[in-house]
Amino acid sequence: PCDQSLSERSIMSDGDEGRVERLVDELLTEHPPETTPDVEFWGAQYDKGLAWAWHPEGFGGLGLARKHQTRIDQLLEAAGASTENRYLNLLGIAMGAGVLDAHATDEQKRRWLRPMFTTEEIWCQLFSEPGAGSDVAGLATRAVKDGDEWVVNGQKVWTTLAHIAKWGMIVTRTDPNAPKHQGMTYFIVDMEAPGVDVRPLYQITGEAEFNEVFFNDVRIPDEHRIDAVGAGWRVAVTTLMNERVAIGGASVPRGSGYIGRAVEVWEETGEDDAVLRDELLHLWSEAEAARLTSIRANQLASAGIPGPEGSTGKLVWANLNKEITSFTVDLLGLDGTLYPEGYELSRPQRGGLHEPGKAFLRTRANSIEGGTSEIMLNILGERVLGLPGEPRVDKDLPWAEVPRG
Amino acid sequence: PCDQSLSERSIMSDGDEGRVERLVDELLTEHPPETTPDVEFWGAQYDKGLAWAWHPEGFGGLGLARKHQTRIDQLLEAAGASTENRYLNLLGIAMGAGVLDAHATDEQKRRWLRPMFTTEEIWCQLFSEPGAGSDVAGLATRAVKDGDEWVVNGQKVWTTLAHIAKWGMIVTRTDPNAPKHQGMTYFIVDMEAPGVDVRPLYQITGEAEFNEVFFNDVRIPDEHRIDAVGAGWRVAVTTLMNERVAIGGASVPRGSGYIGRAVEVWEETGEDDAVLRDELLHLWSEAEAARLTSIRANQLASAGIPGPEGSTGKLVWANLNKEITSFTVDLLGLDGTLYPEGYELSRPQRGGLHEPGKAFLRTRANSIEGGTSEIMLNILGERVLGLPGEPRVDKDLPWAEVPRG
Amino acid sequence: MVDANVSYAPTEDQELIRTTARQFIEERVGLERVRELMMSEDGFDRGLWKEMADLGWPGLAISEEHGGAGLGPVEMSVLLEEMGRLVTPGPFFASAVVATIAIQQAAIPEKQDRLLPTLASGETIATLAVFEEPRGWGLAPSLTKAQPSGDSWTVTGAKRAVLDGHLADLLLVTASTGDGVGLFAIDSDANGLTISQESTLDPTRRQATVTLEGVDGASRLDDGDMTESLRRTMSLATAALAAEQVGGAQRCMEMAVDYAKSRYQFGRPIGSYQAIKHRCANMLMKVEHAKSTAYHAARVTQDDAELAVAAPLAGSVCSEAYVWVAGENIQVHGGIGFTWEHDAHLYLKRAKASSLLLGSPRHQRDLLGRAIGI
Amino acid sequence: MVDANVSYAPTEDQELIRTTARQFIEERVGLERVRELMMSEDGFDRGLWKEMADLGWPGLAISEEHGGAGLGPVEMSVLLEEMGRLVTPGPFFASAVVATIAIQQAAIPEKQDRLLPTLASGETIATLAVFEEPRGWGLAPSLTKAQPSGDSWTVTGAKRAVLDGHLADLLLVTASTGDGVGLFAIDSDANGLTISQESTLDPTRRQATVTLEGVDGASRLDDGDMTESLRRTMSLATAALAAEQVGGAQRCMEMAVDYAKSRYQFGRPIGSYQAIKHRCANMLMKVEHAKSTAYHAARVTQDDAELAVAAPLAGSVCSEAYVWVAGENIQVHGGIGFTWEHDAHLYLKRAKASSLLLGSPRHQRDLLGRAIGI
Repeated sequence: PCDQSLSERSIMSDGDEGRVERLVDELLTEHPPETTPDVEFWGAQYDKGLAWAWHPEGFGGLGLARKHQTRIDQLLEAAGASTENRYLNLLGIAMGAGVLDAHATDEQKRRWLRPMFTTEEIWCQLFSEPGAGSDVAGLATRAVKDGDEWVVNGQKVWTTLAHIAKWGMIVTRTDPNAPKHQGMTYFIVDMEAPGVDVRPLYQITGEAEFNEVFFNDVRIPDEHRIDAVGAGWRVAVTTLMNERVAIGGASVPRGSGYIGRAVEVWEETGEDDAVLRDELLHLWSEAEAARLTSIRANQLASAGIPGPEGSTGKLVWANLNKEITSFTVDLLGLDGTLYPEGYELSRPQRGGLHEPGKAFLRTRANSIEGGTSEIMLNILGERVLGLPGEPRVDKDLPWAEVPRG
Repeated sequence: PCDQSLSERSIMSDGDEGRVERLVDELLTEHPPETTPDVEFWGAQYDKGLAWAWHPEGFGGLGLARKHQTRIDQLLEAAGASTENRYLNLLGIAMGAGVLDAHATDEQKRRWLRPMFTTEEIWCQLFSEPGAGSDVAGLATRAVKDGDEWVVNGQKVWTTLAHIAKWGMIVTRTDPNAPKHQGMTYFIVDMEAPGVDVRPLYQITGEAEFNEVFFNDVRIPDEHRIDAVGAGWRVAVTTLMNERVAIGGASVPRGSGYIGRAVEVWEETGEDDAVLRDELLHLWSEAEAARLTSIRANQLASAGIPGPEGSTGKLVWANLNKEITSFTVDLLGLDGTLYPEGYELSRPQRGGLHEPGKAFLRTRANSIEGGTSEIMLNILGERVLGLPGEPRVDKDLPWAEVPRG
Repeated sequence: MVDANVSYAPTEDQELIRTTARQFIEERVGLERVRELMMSEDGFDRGLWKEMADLGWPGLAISEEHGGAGLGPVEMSVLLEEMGRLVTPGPFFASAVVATIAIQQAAIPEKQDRLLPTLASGETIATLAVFEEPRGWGLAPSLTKAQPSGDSWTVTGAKRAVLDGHLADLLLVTASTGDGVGLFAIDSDANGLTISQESTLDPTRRQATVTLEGVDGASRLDDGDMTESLRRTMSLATAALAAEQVGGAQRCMEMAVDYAKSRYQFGRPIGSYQAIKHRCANMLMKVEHAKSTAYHAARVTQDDAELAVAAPLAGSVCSEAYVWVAGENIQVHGGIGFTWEHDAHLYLKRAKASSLLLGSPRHQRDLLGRAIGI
Repeated sequence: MVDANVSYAPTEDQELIRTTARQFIEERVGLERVRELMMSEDGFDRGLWKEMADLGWPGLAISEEHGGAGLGPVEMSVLLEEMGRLVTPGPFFASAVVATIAIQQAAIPEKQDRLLPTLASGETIATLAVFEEPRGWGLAPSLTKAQPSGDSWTVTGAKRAVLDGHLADLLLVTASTGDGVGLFAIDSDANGLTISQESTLDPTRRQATVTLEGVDGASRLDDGDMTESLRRTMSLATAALAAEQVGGAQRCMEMAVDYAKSRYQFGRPIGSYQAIKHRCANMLMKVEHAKSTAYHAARVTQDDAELAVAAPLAGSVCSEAYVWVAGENIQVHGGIGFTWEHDAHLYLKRAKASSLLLGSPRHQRDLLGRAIGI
C-alpha cells in the first residue's frame, strides 16, 4: 500500500530523475569509486538515500518509486562503482531490507540497514526445519518469553551464509496452542550469540553450500522482535515473496547456461549420432521456449499486463536443468562415468558446474530448493488457474495437535 | 470362502479329472459339434455341468475347482466345439454368472444361467452414469418400491451390448439418505421392458461401441432384486472385480498388437530415420517389458506367489497403446493426416483398429474405460504399496448431501 | 541479439483484431456450425467465406496496392490464433495464408499484380501443391516436371496433401524445370488436371490429391529457381500454423480447467486432486511456451536468419504442445471427452493432423539444427 | 516361442541364495561400511573380499571341476540383485562376473583350467579391458594391437573404463591380432603396463585407465578370432548388470515408499498426496518391468538368438528404470534426499554410472534393433 502511494507521488513529480542524478553525481565526486574502499563507498551511498530509493529518507532511501533504483545502479556501474554488495549480502539486501522496511520500527531500521548495505554485517534466513520443508508454517523451533528476552530452542536447515552471517531472520513458534499460522513470531537473531551452533550441511556433490543451525537456549532481546508477537507468518510471507521471484525470473542469452554447455560438449566430443542430436535439439527447443517465455513475461509485467507467463519459470527450469545436465553426462559416454574433481567434503568452489557430472548432481535439488515442484504446481493450479485447494486437515487445529507422524 | 472349500475338496479327490473327461466325452458323443447347432450344444453343455465347473451341480457346474473349466474348454475346442458364447455374451458369462453364483437365489440362478450360457439371452451391465464415472458409488439412478415392484428412473452410460441385451445388471439408489455406499440396491432389469430407452453413444471414431440407457418409470419385480435391499454396492464390487482382471491381464505373443502394427508400418513405409527407429525400439522395449511382466505375473499367480506384477497391466497398456498408436500415425508422415474410412456414424466394424488413424483415436479411451489411470494409480499406491488414502469428504455423509457441483 | 528489439506486448490494433475475430467466429461460425461443415461433402460454406471476405480477412496480409489491408504476419497470427480457438473450417489457411505467402515470396511483380487482388477480395481461392512423397516433407519436386510450350508451360506429375485442393480455383504447383524449381499457376478446370478430395483425420481441414497429365497453359510465376523463396514460404507457413495451434491449445486448456472446477467426484471438484491440478498446471506451461515461440516467430519474419531458427522452433514446440494438451483435455474430461457429441475430439484431430501437415516436430527440429549449426 | 519354456518363479535354492546374500550384505557390508569404502583410496576391503570368497561367491557361476559352485546365471543374478540393493563396493562384478564370463566364453579349455580355479577361490582378481573410445562402446580394438613373440605375445595400446583395474591381479585385454580379435591375459605387474585409477561418478565402483607399451609375455586365451565370444560376453555382462540394477531400483522404491508413509507435511503423510502416491506407483511399474526383463535375460543365456534380444532389452529397460527411480527417490525425500548423509545419492550415482558402463540405453536399443531386424 505504502509503495502504491509512493509510486503515485513519483509519477506526479518528474523532478525525481533530476534529483537522483544530482545525488549520484555528488556521491561520485565526494567518493570517487576508484579511490574509495567499497565499504566506505556503500556507506556514503546509503547516507545519500541511494541504497533503496523507495525507502523513506534517512533509511537508505528517498521515498521514490522502485524503478529509480535501477537507474541509480546503472549510473553507478557506469561510473565504475561496485554493486557487489547486493550479491555479497544477497539475503540481507534483497530480502532482509524489504522485511525491515515493511515491518520494523525506525529504531530497528536505523540499527540494521546501514551495516547490512555496507556488508559489514552479513544476513541469513532461518525458516526451513527438518520437520518443516514445504510446510514452513509447521515449524517447531520454540521461543519462550523470559523477562525482556526470548529463549530459543530448535534446529533450522538449508541456511546459506549462516557460517559468515552476523544476523539471522528467524521465525519461531511462540504459541503452540494457536492454529499453525497464528502462533509464530519473527526475530532478528545474533548469529554470534551463545548457543548458536552452525554446521556445514554437505550435499550429494560433497560440497556444503548450506548449513544446519542449532539453537540451544539462545537469548534474543525483545527489541529484536519484528512486528507483533504472533505476527511471524505475515512477516515470513513478505520474506518468501522476494525469494521465489529471484529464482528463474531473470532472462539469459540464447543458448547459455546448461544448454550452452551441452552444445559445447556435443561439439567437443564431435558426437554426430542422429538420435542424440534430436534429443539435444529437443532440449535446446525447450530451453529456448522457456527463455522466450521469461522475456515475454518480463515485457508484459513491465507493460503492466498481468499474466501467467511469470509463474512458470522456476518449475520449467528445474525440470530442464535436470534433463539437460543428465543428457550432457550421457553425451560423454564412458567419460560420463568419471568425476574428475572427486568428492572430498568442502565448501563450494565457484564455477564447478562446468563439470557435467557435478552439474548433473547439483541440479537434482533444483526441483526441491526454494519450493518443491509439487508445491509450485499447486500454486500454479490454485493461484493462476483458480483450481480448488485440497481438503486441509491442519489449518484450524492448534499447532500442537497437528499430526506430524 | 465357498470357492476356497471347493478347491480344497478337489485337491483331495483326484477322481475329478476323470469325471470331467468322462462328461466331456458324453457331451461330444451325444451332441457331435459338427452336426449340433451351437445353442443346442451350449444348452447340453450347461446341463452336464460343464459351463462353469465351479458352480454347484444343477447350475451349470459340478462343484469343482475353477481350474477344471480351463481343461474342459481345451477338450471342447480340441473336439471342434465352439466356445464363442463366452465372447458373444461376455458380460453375462464372465461377470453376470459370477454375480448370480455369489449373490442370487437358486430360483434366480435357474431362471437366468442356462439361457445366458446358450446366448439366447444376452446380458449387459448398467453401472456408470453421467454423474458417476470414477465415483460409481455416487450413482443417482433411483429405484422406489411400489408394492411388489420397483420403479426405476435415471440414466446409465457406457453400456456395451445394451442394444441387443435381454437382461441388464443395474445398480440403483434406493435410500438417498444413507451414506453413499449403503443406499444402493442391485437388480436384473428386463431391457425390453416399457420405459427402457437404449440409444447409441457415438465416440470420437464416429462409431458407437457403447450405449446410453434411459429409464423412465421402468418397473422391476422384486424377485429380480439381487441380494438384500441396500446391499447393492457389495454385489457391484463382485461384478467390478471380474471386469478389471479382464483388461490387460491376458498375455499376448511378442511383437503382436499395436506394437506389431507399428513394426509393420515401419517396414511397409521403408522408413529408416534413426530417430524414429530409436523411438520405435523404445516403444517395442516398453511393450515387451509389459508383456514379460504379465507372463511373469500369471506364472507367479498360478504358483500361488502373490505379488504386484498383476496390478500394473491395465495402466501400462493404456499408456503404451496411446503412445504406440500415436507414433504409428507419425510414421505415416503426410499419410498420417488421412482417415481412409471416414467418419459416418455407425456401429463398429470389426478389425477397424488395423487403421493407424482409427487406432490412435480409439486408444484415447484406454486410460479412461474400466477405471481411469488416475484411479488405477490410486489403487496401486494404496492397495499394493500401502500408501495412505486422501481425506474423504463424501464417505459418511448421507448421499443426498454429498456435494456434486 | 535479436531479443532486444522484439516486442511481444500486443498493440491496440492487434487487440482490436482479436476482439473482432473472436466475436465473429463465436457468433457466425461457432462449434455447431463447425460440426455441420465437418460432416458435409466439401466442408465449405461459401456464405461464411463471403462474410470473412467482407471483413477483409483474406487480404489482411496483402498490401493495400493489391487491395489488401496491408497488415503484417503479427496481425495475421492474431487472426489465426482466434480461428484455431474454434477449429474454424474452410480454405482460409490454404488460400489466404499459404498460397498468398507463396505468391508474395516467389512471384515476380506483374504476376503478383495479377493474382493478389482476387485473393485479397476472396474471389479466388488458391492453394499451394508442393508435397509429393508421403514422408520427409521434401520440397524439391521429383515427380512433377514443367516444360515450356510457347509463352506458357506444360506440367506433368502428382502432388499430395494439397490443402483444400477440392475448393481451389487456382493451384500453385511446384515443378522442376530442369534448371531448378518453378512455381506454376494452374486453373482448377484445366485439362489433364485431376483433383480428388481425400478423407482426412481432421475433418475440419480437408486435403486433395492432385495429378497432372500434360496440363497446358500453366503460367510460371517466379523468375528462375524458387528453391530459396519456397523454403521461406514454408517457414512463414509454419510460423502461421503455429499461431493457429496456439489458439487451439489455449482453448483445450480452458476447457480442461473449466471442467476440472465444475466436475465433482467423491464429493470434491476433480480439479482439487493433484493428478488433475498438476496436469492442468503442466498444460498452462506448455501453452505459454507454445505462445512464446509462435509470437516470436511472427515477429521476426523480416530477419531471414532468425526466421530460419524461429519458425521450426515454433513448429515443433507448438505441434507437440497442442497434441499433448488436446489429448490430456480428453483425459481430464474422462468418458464424456471421448464422445462424438463433446468438442474435445475436434481439437485432438486438428492438433494431430496439424503436427504433420508441414513437417513433423522431428523434421522441424532437423531444420532447426541446420539453422543453429547443430 | 521362447516364452513357453521360461519359468520365472524362483526355485528354493535361489530363494536360499537370496536370503543368505541379503543377510550377509546387510550385516557384514551395510551402508555404513559402503560409505567408509567409498571415501577410501582404493574403495576395496580385502577382508570383506575374503569373506565373500569363503561363501564361494566368486565361484558361484564357475563349474565344480574348476573349483566353483557350478551354479548358473540365474543364481548369479539373484546374488547380484542383492548386492545392488546395497550398492556393494568392490571388484565382484569386474572379476567374478565380467572377467569370469570372458574366460568362460573365449578361452580354450586348458586356459580355463589354468585361470578359473584361482578366480573361483578369489585368490585372483581379474578384470576385462575392452573399451578404447569414450563413446560408441565399440568392441573392435583399434588402438590395441598384439604381436606374437615366441610362445607369448607383445601387446601395445590403451584401454579405458577398466572396472577396478587398480585392484586387478590379472588383466584380460582385447587386442587386434591382424587376423581378428584376441583375448590376452596380462599380469598387473608386467613391464610396460600402466594402470591409473580414475575418479568416478559412482565412488562405489572404481575404474582405471590402462596403457600398454610393448608389454611382453601376454598369454593368448582364445584360439583365433574372439569377436563372436566377445559379443556374447558383453551380452551376458549386460544381463548380469541388469540384475544388479534391479536390486538398486527396488531398494530406491522401498526407500521412497517408506518415507512417503512416515513423512508428514500439512498434517498428512506426503504419500497421501497424489503427486507422491502416483509417482510411487510409477516407480513400482518401472521396477516390475525392469525385473521382468532382467529375470528373462538371466534365463535365456543358453539360447544365443534369444539372448541377443533379451540382453540389450534388459540393459536399456533396467538402466532407464534405475536412473529414473533413483532420481525420483531424491525428489520424494525432498531436501534430506539431497544431503550427503542420506543414502539416496549412493543409488543415483550407481544408477547413472551403470547406465553408461556397458552401453547407454540408446546403444542397447541399437543392438536390440539389429537382433529383431528393425
